[in-house]
Amino acid sequence: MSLDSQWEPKIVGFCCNWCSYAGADLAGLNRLSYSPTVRIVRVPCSGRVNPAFIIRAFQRGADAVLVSGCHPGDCHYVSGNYHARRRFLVFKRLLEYVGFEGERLQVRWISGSEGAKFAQTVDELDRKIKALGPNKKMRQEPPGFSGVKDHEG
Amino acid sequence: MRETARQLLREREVGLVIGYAAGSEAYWVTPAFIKEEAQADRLVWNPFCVNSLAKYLINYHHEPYKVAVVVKGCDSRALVRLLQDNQVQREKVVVIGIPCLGVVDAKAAALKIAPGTRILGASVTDGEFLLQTESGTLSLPRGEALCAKCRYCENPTPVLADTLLAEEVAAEPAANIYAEVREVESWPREKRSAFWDGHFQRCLRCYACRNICPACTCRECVFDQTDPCWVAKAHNLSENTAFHLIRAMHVAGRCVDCGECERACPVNIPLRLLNQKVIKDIKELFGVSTPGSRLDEMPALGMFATEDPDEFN
Amino acid sequence: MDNPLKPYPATIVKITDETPDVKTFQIVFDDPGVWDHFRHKPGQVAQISVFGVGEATISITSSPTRKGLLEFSVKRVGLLTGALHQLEAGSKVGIRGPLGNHFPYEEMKGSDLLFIGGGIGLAPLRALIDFVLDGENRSHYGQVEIIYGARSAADLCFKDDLFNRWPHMPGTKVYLTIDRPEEGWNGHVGFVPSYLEEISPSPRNRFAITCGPPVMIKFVLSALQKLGFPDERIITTLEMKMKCGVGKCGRCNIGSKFVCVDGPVFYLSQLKELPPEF
Amino acid sequence: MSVRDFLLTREGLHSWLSRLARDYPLIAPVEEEKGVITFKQVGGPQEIVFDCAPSTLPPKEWFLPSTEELFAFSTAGGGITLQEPPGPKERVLFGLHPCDVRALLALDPVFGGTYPDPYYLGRRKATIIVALSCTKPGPYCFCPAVGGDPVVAAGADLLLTESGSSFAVKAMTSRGEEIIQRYPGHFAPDEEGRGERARQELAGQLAGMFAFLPDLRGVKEFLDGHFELPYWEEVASRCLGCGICTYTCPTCHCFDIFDQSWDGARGLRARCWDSCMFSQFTRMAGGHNPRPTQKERVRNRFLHKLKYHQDRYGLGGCVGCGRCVAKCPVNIDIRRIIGDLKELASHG
Repeated sequence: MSLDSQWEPKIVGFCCNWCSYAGADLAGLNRLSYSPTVRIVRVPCSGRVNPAFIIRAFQRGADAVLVSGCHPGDCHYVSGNYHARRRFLVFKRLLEYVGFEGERLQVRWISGSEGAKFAQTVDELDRKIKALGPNKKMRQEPPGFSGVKDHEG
Repeated sequence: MRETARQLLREREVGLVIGYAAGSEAYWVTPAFIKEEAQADRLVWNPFCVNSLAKYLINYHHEPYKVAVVVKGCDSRALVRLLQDNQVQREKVVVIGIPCLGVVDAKAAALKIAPGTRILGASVTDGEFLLQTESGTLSLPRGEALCAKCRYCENPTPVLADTLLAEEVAAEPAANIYAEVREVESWPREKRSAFWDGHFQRCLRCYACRNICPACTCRECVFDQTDPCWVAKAHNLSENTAFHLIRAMHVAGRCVDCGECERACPVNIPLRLLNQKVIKDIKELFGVSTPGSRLDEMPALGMFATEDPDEFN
Repeated sequence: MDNPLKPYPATIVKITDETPDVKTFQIVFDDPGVWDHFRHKPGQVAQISVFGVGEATISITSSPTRKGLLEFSVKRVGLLTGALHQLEAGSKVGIRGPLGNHFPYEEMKGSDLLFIGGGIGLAPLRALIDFVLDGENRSHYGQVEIIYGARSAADLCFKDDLFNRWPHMPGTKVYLTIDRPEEGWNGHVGFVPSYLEEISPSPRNRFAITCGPPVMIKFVLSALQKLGFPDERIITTLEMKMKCGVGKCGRCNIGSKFVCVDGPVFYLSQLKELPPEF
Repeated sequence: MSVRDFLLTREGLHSWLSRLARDYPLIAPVEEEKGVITFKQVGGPQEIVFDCAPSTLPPKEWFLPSTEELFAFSTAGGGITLQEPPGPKERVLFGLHPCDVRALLALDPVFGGTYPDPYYLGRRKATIIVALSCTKPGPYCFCPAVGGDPVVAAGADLLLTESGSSFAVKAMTSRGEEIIQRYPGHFAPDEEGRGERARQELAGQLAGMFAFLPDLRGVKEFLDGHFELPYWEEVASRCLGCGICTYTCPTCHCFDIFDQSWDGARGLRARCWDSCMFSQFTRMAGGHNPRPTQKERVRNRFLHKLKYHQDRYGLGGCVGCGRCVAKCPVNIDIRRIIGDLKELASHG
């Protein structure tokens, strides 16, 4: 399908303000090029990332979600990322259990000095998602005229 | 049980006893809220007492009096969770524990017991549930009639009780509790996806699973909020899936595996299979027990250990 | 209305700040032909749509004698009213209606009228006040008295009407009160029901029409009964959560009655027949 | 006078249903999941569950979908454009039991009346209803107690009644007659009144088969005079406040209206089922709630079934299908409620 050939992945990156967002910044400052398919949402902490955010991203057309925070032990709020670690170990398994490709949710610890790691993580994810193709699970179409259909199909 | 309830009410130790009363069919019971000694005769205990009554305690936390509640082993885990969350104050509840040999799945029983039948008495043996009815004794083979959640029981005896109404029942040696979860895990991704899609698309969003759940105690539920609106009111596969995933994560580490959500579901969505997946994973990952088994073990996702497994480097 | 759930496209032409949390929206239909079907009567309500957010039931505060426009005074309390407050003149909205019953203005002819309002509750009364004061209608009605109160002077709605217009109309009196004393306020201080008892209007040949917060309505109704007003001459208009506005969605029932189609205007004699679920 | 009674063999029924499924969207009860029977579009008779008594969910979904688009909107170009979805195609709904047909008759005045609802009425008009007499009542059925009859389906276009190895077919409307004429060769005229005899015989057999028929006499009159009853507190103390009873009820019609839009510029307005059992149902934006506790909500539901609907439309609000009885997780059983109210009434 012609649409498919034009398809570019959409990746939503939830980056913690204190480490990973700074890491992304550093990647930019160092003129490291990384895939433009990632859209970054700055969050105060990886611990702030509610599974509902990730679900909403998939519903609205994300092909992958990257959650990125400070390395364990380095959390600006002491333990936010430790909580996030437990939460996402469970949530990722749950997503796979109901039929998501596990690769579509990536969690990575990236510090403010790891610009290269940020660029590399995004590129790697972009490659994986290009191989997987668009996400269809839970995806919604924008409600509007195109959405009008007879209930009985 | 009736005598215990009478005594508690007579001596004014409690203002209310929450137990079971006979239901409108032989295989159903209905929660009973007994405030007067004379009403205690309405209480019953039989193999159809499947409902978990612990959550009703929340409705009475403003009352000046103590409340007594009848709990089975699985229900006692729910009570522990409510105590841990300070939803219920320990000094305001009297726990009437009933060691339990397993309860009957009403859906299975309904196929065997004619409507309108009255149960006069019941007993449980290793192999069957024996029911005395007006027209003789009826046997329900354990293999067919036992509730799915009782096929392996971690706590036949309540983990917490002020009075036990029977001899303690020893837990069976650990079996492969999560065999069904492992079965689903072993399927190819497409099959898992189709399986859950098939179930979730059927969801009516009646919220019975949430309302009956002892882990769901929020004053304002995220699913009732309109701003922000994390799950739209529309009933469709995407929103229904969002509902079930968010719910599974909200009760992760707090779900006590009482199976009430699955029992309440009017369209037979295997919700226990979803929640058990999370329980199995948190047990394996963080070495915790089934939530509610121990009063001193707080919910797994509310705490952490620096040495937790890490897959995110 | 071939589809009672489909709104008419309309445009906000003017927005007036009444109080810190009440704005009045002047709205006209995009298709002037709609006025041929949309003939409202004082006391009726309409559903205002903010597309993408939803709908809310709002009483029409302009009198049908003011042709070619509709006015709605809206207090910011929730999602939809919040969104409405964000809009500017020129914004597009939808209007569905007119819905519900109306004040019995025919039956009131020849009588004195006593209006008792609190806060945003003056909005539905205003449609009837202007209706009886406008043009030749005025000759059909006797004395018009308006008792109105709000939490503070700033919370009084329709200040222009209250201070500059209505008091100067023939046979019209306006009594204002605020809940607590404040600097610069020389008028009456106290709650509406007690002010009503102070003024003590005669029930003779007079209709009392009241609207306000539920607790105010409750005390006003009992004050009116104490003053000797018969139940058939005490009229109130009720607010309930509504969605469809046409008697189908099932949430605004009080007993067997739906506020959206059988109300919102009720005589006290009717309210007394209904269960106390409002 | 045209013949209105026909006979159809079992094979004839199957071949007719196959033809119907080719010519129309054919909607019939299917076992969607073990133990869950719902009305779905089918490809042929092999998918249909013929002896469900009654289905897990009522067929109301086909008239009042659980989520339904009312219109799409777009604010592109400065104005507002509203576009309504196309009306449904003509379709055949097969296998409704008489209680379900009666439930539609109870819904009709709600969606008709002064403000006719084009969505519901459009679906109603587009639907040919082929009802099926009950051959045995379900365990919680009590339609005779609320004025129903398991072999009478006024409101259907055709009524089929199983009789031995064949089916008696009664055309109840001209639309029913037309559909019979459209499939010549399937239906044999029933000139000897065999169908009528079959229905009477079945009615006689069924009469004694209902396990529990509550006695409604005097209950409405009692409720007319007694709004405030401590009894409702007892019922409410058990109630979970979920929507099972209302969502499985064939006559519950409450809905919510909401908008869906990602950018505010284009989107949908839709409605979806809502339930008077939910605490948010009547809660207003300012926080006031006229039915603040489960007691008021439970009372509202039962009064709606036993009084309000009758007051407003002159029709019973409960058709005795027993679905809420079957599914309530805490065994709040309307048959018992009626019995309890009856007893309260007799004690003054």
